[in-house]
Amino acid sequence: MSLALDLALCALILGVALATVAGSGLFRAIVFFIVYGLLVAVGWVRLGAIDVALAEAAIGAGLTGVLLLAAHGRLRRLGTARDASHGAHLLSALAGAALAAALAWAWFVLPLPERPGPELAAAMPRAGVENPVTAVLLNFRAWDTLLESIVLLAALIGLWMLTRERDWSGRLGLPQHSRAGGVLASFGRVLPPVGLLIGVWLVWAGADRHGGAFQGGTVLAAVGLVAAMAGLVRPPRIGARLWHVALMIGPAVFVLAGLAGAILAGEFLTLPPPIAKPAILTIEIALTASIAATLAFLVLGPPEEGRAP
Amino acid sequence: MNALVAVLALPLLGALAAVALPPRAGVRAALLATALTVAATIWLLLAVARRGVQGVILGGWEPPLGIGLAADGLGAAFIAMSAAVMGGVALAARQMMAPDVVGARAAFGFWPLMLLLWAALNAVFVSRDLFNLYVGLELLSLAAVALVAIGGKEAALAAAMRYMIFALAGSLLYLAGVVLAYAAHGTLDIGLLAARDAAPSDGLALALMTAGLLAKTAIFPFHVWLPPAHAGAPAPASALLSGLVPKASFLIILRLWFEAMPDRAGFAALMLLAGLGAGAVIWGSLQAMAQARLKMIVAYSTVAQLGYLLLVFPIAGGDGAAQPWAAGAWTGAMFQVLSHALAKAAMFLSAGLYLAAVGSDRLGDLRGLARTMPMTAFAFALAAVTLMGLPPSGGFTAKYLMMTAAFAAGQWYWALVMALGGLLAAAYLYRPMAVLFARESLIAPRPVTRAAQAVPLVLAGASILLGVFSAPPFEFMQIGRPDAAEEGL
Amino acid sequence: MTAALPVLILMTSLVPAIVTFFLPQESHLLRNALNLGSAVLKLALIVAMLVAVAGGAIYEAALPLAPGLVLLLRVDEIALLFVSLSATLWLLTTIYAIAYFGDKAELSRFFGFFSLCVAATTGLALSGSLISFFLFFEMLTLSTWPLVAHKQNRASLDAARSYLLFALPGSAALLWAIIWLESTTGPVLFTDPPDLGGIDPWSQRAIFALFIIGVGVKAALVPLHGWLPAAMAAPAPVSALLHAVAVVKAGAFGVIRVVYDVFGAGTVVDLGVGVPLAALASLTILWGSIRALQQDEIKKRLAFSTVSQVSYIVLGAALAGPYAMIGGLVHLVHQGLMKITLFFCAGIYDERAGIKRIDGLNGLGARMPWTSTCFSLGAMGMVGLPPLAGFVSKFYLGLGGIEAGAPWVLAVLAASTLLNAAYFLPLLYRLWFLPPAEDASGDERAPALVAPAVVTAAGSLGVGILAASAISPLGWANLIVLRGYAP
Amino acid sequence: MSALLTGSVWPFAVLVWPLLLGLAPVVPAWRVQAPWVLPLAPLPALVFALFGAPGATELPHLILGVELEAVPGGALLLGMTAAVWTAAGWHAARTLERSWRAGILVGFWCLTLAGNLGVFLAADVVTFYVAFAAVSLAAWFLVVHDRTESALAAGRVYITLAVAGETLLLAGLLIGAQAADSLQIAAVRESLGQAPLGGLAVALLVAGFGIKAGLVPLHVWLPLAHPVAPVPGSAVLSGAIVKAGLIGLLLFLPAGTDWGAVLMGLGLLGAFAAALWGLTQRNPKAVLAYSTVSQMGLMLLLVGAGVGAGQAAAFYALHHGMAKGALFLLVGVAVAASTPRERRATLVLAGAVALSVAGLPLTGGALVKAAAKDGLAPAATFAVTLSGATTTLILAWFLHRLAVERKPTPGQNWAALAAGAALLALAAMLAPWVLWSGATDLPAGYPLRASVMFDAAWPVLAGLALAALVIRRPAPELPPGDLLTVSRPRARLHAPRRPVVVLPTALGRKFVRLLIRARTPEMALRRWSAAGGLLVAGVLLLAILLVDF
Amino acid sequence: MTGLTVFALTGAALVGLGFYGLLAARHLLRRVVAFNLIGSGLFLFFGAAGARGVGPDPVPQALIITGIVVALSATALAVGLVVVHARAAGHAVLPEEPEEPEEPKDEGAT
Repeated sequence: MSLALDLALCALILGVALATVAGSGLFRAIVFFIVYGLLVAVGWVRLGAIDVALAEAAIGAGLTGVLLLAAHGRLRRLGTARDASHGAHLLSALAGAALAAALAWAWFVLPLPERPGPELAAAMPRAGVENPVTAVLLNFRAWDTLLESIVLLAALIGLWMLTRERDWSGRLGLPQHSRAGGVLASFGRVLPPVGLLIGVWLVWAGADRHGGAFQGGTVLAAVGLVAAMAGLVRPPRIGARLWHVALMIGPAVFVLAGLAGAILAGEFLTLPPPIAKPAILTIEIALTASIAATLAFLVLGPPEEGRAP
Repeated sequence: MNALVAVLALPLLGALAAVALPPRAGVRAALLATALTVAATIWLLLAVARRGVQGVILGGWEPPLGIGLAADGLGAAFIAMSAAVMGGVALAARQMMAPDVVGARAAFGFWPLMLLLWAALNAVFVSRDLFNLYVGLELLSLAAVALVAIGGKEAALAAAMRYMIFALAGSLLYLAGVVLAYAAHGTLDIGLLAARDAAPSDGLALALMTAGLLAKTAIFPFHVWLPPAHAGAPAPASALLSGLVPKASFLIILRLWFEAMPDRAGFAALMLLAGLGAGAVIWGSLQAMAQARLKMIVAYSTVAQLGYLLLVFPIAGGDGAAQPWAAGAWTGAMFQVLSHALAKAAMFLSAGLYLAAVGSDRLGDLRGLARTMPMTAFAFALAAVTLMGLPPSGGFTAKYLMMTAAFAAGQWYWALVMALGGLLAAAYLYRPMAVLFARESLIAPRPVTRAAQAVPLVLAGASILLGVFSAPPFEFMQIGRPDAAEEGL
Repeated sequence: MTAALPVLILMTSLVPAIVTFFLPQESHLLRNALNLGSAVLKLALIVAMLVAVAGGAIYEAALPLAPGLVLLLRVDEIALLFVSLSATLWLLTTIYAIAYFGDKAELSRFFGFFSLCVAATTGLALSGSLISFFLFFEMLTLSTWPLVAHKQNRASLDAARSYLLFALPGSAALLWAIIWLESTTGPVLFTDPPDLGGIDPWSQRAIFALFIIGVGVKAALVPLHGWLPAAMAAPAPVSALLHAVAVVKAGAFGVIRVVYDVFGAGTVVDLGVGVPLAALASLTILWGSIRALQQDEIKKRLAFSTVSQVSYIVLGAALAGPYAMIGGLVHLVHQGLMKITLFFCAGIYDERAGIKRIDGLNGLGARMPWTSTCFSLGAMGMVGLPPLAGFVSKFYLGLGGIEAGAPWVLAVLAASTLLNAAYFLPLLYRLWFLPPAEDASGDERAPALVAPAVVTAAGSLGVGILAASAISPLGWANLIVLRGYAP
Repeated sequence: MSALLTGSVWPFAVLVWPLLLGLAPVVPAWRVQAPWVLPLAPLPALVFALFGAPGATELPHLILGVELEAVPGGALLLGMTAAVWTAAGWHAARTLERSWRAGILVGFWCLTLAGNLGVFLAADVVTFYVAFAAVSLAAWFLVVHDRTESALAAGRVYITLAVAGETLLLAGLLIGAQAADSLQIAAVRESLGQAPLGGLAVALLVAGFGIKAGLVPLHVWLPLAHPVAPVPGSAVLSGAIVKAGLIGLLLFLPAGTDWGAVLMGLGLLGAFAAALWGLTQRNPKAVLAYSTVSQMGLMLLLVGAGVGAGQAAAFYALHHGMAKGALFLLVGVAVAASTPRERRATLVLAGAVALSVAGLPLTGGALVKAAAKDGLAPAATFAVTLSGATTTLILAWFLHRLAVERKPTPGQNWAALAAGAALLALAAMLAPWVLWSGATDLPAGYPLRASVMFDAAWPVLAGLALAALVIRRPAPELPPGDLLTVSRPRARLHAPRRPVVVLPTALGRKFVRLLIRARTPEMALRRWSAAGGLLVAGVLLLAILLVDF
Repeated sequence: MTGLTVFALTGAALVGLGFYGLLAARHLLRRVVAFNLIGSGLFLFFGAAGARGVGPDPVPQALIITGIVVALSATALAVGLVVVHARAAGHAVLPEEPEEPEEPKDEGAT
């Protein structure tokens, strides 16, 4: 039964993916991609990876989809949305098929390795959190996560570097034309408090059950975006210092905590077991704030106030 | 507290400060972070030289659960290379990337991106964890792409876009290999991987990772993104991109083939890699000859110079690792990395100064500039000496060591490629030199301060000194080397 | 002291080179004082060393680079021969150059590279290992380029390009040879000829050929000589330096090192590569002379003459016998003295009378007697008229040729003498016998230009007349051969 | 460190003295009056030749180690040379135009002189060669001194042959020195007989010395150069300098060489042919030049005849040098003669010397000829005897031309010039008498024997008869230089000019085109679909190579 | 065939599909989409591999979450680049891959 379900799900996933890749029309491809993301999230649930499912749904499908849609919108505004014809199909297909076949072959020859299971079991009590995924993310492999948060920041700075010189002092994203009192506006008035709650809960819960800074941050970012679209808040300018602090506070706290660990406990990024939990929480909160701001700004895009000449 | 941590954390904190602080203070913070990181690098070098490999078990969690970092002689040397280039670039960028020169946007973005790039480089240079390397590489790639896009012109944007595609594809291939490696071995640590029994999928994993990294290293024929990207970026950024960035992915290839999976390295595959390297040397040089812009010439020269690095594989890799000549070949390649970084940074900064002086880097517009900017011309010439592999430069030491080893290994044809490469380098670098030395100048150059001219000169001089005093770095890079043969040839 | 002195000698050129680069163009006095002072100091140090080495002292200084790469300065007799030549001529050329350039532009650059060039030559002379030799060989290549290009006009830049076009592939060949050799034998020290047993004879021949190509470019062996005449676009002091002190000499010196210290004369004979090299040298001698005949410009003619003359040294080395060796070694010095005289004079004719072409020389002997006398002495020495310097070399080369069982060398020498006479005597004829042109002008009221020429001319006479004395170049060459160069 | 000089200092002083005097013109104040040193320059040599003690001198530090020693034949020639140069120097000092050119001439005169003396004193090969080169090449300046068109042309021929001669000599000497492993002339001569390349060396030496000595057919420079040189220059050229070639052959020709026969044959040819060809000349100096070629032919014949004849050749040369020097000087004296009496006196003096050269009994010439004939083969003896006729003929023709050609240049002190020439002439007449016993083994009264006198007398009478005929019906006039006029080499030194090719530009352009074409695949590679495909292909290729299936 | 194999093979197929898209598409936004497909395919494969054996391994999950965030960062920058490049160039394809074949435009050559 479950195999059949899995087969069906995977068939669906593949079908939608095929539609995304090979289907005509850029907009349709993007929509298919969002659907695809949600299906994959379901797949993650089937694989028992709830944290990943949350991340995939929020980030892989949600935020990525929004990014793509927004880009499509801007391209259309520029008059360059026309989808280019496909290139060398046969060779590309051959290349893709060969890669897929290679990976498939690898699956069947993969040995079942010795895993860090025992080490994990031994370490969990000192990790400060109950959720092993969070423990890995924020403690055992905190360095990855720290770098990852920096990657986000780097992407944002990179995105800002794409601003036209004359737009530099403008507000982030496209100029807003939402009508006060419209559906979006009222939706936008309701959603933020709810979203805020969900987001905070995700961060809090991430320590013991599923969720975490990234998932929570994504929700908070979504809240901010909706509020901005509803005209409730105006996107900030690039030069707004406070927001800059918000962008860097998470990684900064993370690094400083790591350094404190190095001084106190001897190794960089060490969280001594007694204070591990509060430390992780502090880091998570700061990180969530930064992630939320960063993600929101990523979606908003660089300022585009001025009209193209 | 550990010097290794300092070289990782300081640039990160500097970048964050540069983001958070107002523009002027941000630049000051960035410069302070640069200075501190340089100091930390020296600290690290001393520590490695005195006490051997410097390791950090992050968070106290041993691999396979946690991530281990280790600065062996090689990693520390690469970190030192970054510090030298970054230091020089930071000094040059104070003027070149000032708001009144490049605008507020680029002036804001450059500093955090530079420091992030630095942090990413250092992270990659010391990481012993394949996935952590992936994250580091991504940080590196995004910062690098952003630095290309800072240029803002259409060509620069197209170049950045192209770079992005190659970088993403490379990352995915690398990631695929990492996935296979973990799936087969349950660990990501390089040292542990080497200790585990081989799995059938290892070959594919290594192939995926290597191919991805080759694309990121801009090895022929995957080099096409590099010249327009490096030529399109502002000069200080080009210096970083050309001098340092490809070295990170190359180092990972090296770690994979020499440390993580040395048993996988069959001779045919090693020869294939070297073949690509030879192709890069020749093709890159020929393309460099056909360019009309200084920065394009210098950028194609990077393509050619990176090719030398791959020649080390069949000489010192696989079964060759145990041979007496391996240390020489391997260290020779590392010398090539280091001296190329210094020389290439000097060249791009020189090009930047010329660009600032006459507003163009077309060869025809550079006529006679050796007269008005002799220090810069001299720096360019010194850097050219290194790239040509002429003594007593670091480039020469590199070539000498590698060629000797190639002969000893009976692979004289790679030595031929190296010799030919030196001549081709002379051929493509001659044109800019001759133009600079011409008597007449067409465009009256804007004045450039001596202090600005001194930076590339110091970098180029360092690339020469690397050859003159090559014994200490040679010894240094043997620290922690697997199969380190005590004596070279 | 034994380690410091060679380094010190090297530094006497290297330090002024670097300092000069940073001197402003206007500080003539400081620059001249620096250059002259260091040249004098260097000469003094070398004289001190000469005395000590004649007494059997050995100076050695090593700087280990990477494994296999040892920068070794070791002073042996042959090194001293070359280094004293270059130091002496450097001093004279510096005096000449200061007078020649006056207050023209870009002098700091010029003198910087000039000193660098001499530093390279010094290092090359003092090199005790193959790799050090290569190191300085390349340093020489590079520091010469800006000198050739100094005028920065089309012709100079073309000449400089042509120079690199020849020199760099030559360097590649040399490096190739060195590495091929050393990958089997390990680092080659000149004191200790490598054991070539591990290399098969054909590879040895190939290595030898690569060596000869490598150093042959600098020595302007036909067909690798094309750059030298083109390099005449450079200012006269540079030509003097190129032809007499540094570049071609470095090539010829390299041939000597390769034949005697890398392979050993015996091996060269056994491999059967000596005779082909001698034949190549002979071809060069003749071809250079024939081409010289066809030139109408004084400096071009002198340049081709150098092509021809330097191969005497190569010939001496190639014949691999004691007499030939003496001839080759002594010609290293003699050719330098004579050729630098000629170039000094050619420069004076150009600078003081605006004369570049041969037909402008008519009757100049009366107006510029000192210059013309020096020129004549140099030219006659080149022809090999006794007792001038060229004769002594030729005499020993001839003896060496017969001794080595190659009497055809005599024919080459004879033909070369005739050709030399054919291209030099018409110049003297014009200088002294033909009436001056109507609008002739020019004088030699420039003692700093003329004095170096007089000194070198006297030198080329003196080394011939006093050849048999122990302190002469010939005496020194004899000493070299006696102390172990004889196969 | 060995001594700077061992043995007598005299031979060295003999050589250095003229060199020092030759530097006089360097001092501007002395330049104009510098010719006055000329008669002084050979004096030490003269003294040394007359009174010098035999013995070797060594200067080990000079050149390649200088050894000086006057060999017996050399001593005769040394004295003769010194005498000729003294007389010519005297003449030159009185006649040379005072100009900067005179300064140059003085310098090279002295250099030539030193070389000329050196060839007779040298005991080692190198010193000999140095001296020979000096005398050969410095004499160039004597030839071209007047800077006239014909002087320059003659100078060109002269220097060409001189340099060629030097070259040949060097090659020959090198072979000898190498074979002997010594620089001693005696040793070299010894070894030339046995050395593997000895035959070649001798050939080279014969050619090299032959050029100087006027050996037919290498004599062509001689009749060109002598007429154009200033009178004292011609005197030393003909009287002394050509003897350098002679001494060379005497010193180096090994015993029993086959080249002796060749020398005899060519000498004989020269002796007669040159004398007859001289009749086609009008310039008295040209006539004398041909006479020199003829006389040198006789001497070469003696050299070629070998044993014992060497000394005879030197003896002969002693007389001929001084006599011929005197004759040339008398040409100058004749020009200076301003009254008929002076002219007559000049002609008488010239006639006397000419008869001596022709070998009229009781003259010095008769003595040396008699000595020469001793020991010669009968045919050769007859040839020598017969040559007296041709010599008489050509010298009579010379006297005729001297009498006919009148280009008096007043202002010269005829008496002073004539005295110099006369002294030299007197020396030529008397020296053979004085030296007879030392130079030959023949008894003291031998020249006075009737048969000897007859043999000497009849050719002179026959020659005079012939001369009477010739003067009445002169031979057609031909330019000097005989063989050269037949085939004058076209010396085109300047081939078509070609620029030095810096870079084969056509090739370069082709290469650039190729480079530009290479950009097309680069652009194709830049397409992601191509590069990405290659990347996947790379993965697969690497995987195939790396995976163990 | 277990469920894990299904997911792993699906992941492999997604990688293949994604690469096909990445190579075949000229429109830059499509390439970005294809890139995301490859990424999630790889993660699926990884997740399946990590779920083998006794109990799910949390390490791959953590890595995948990191990977997803990194992919998002890259996507954000790439999308931004696509837009500004299109704004500057007037089309959303790279200059060397025009829809109509034309002479390649190059910025280096004379």
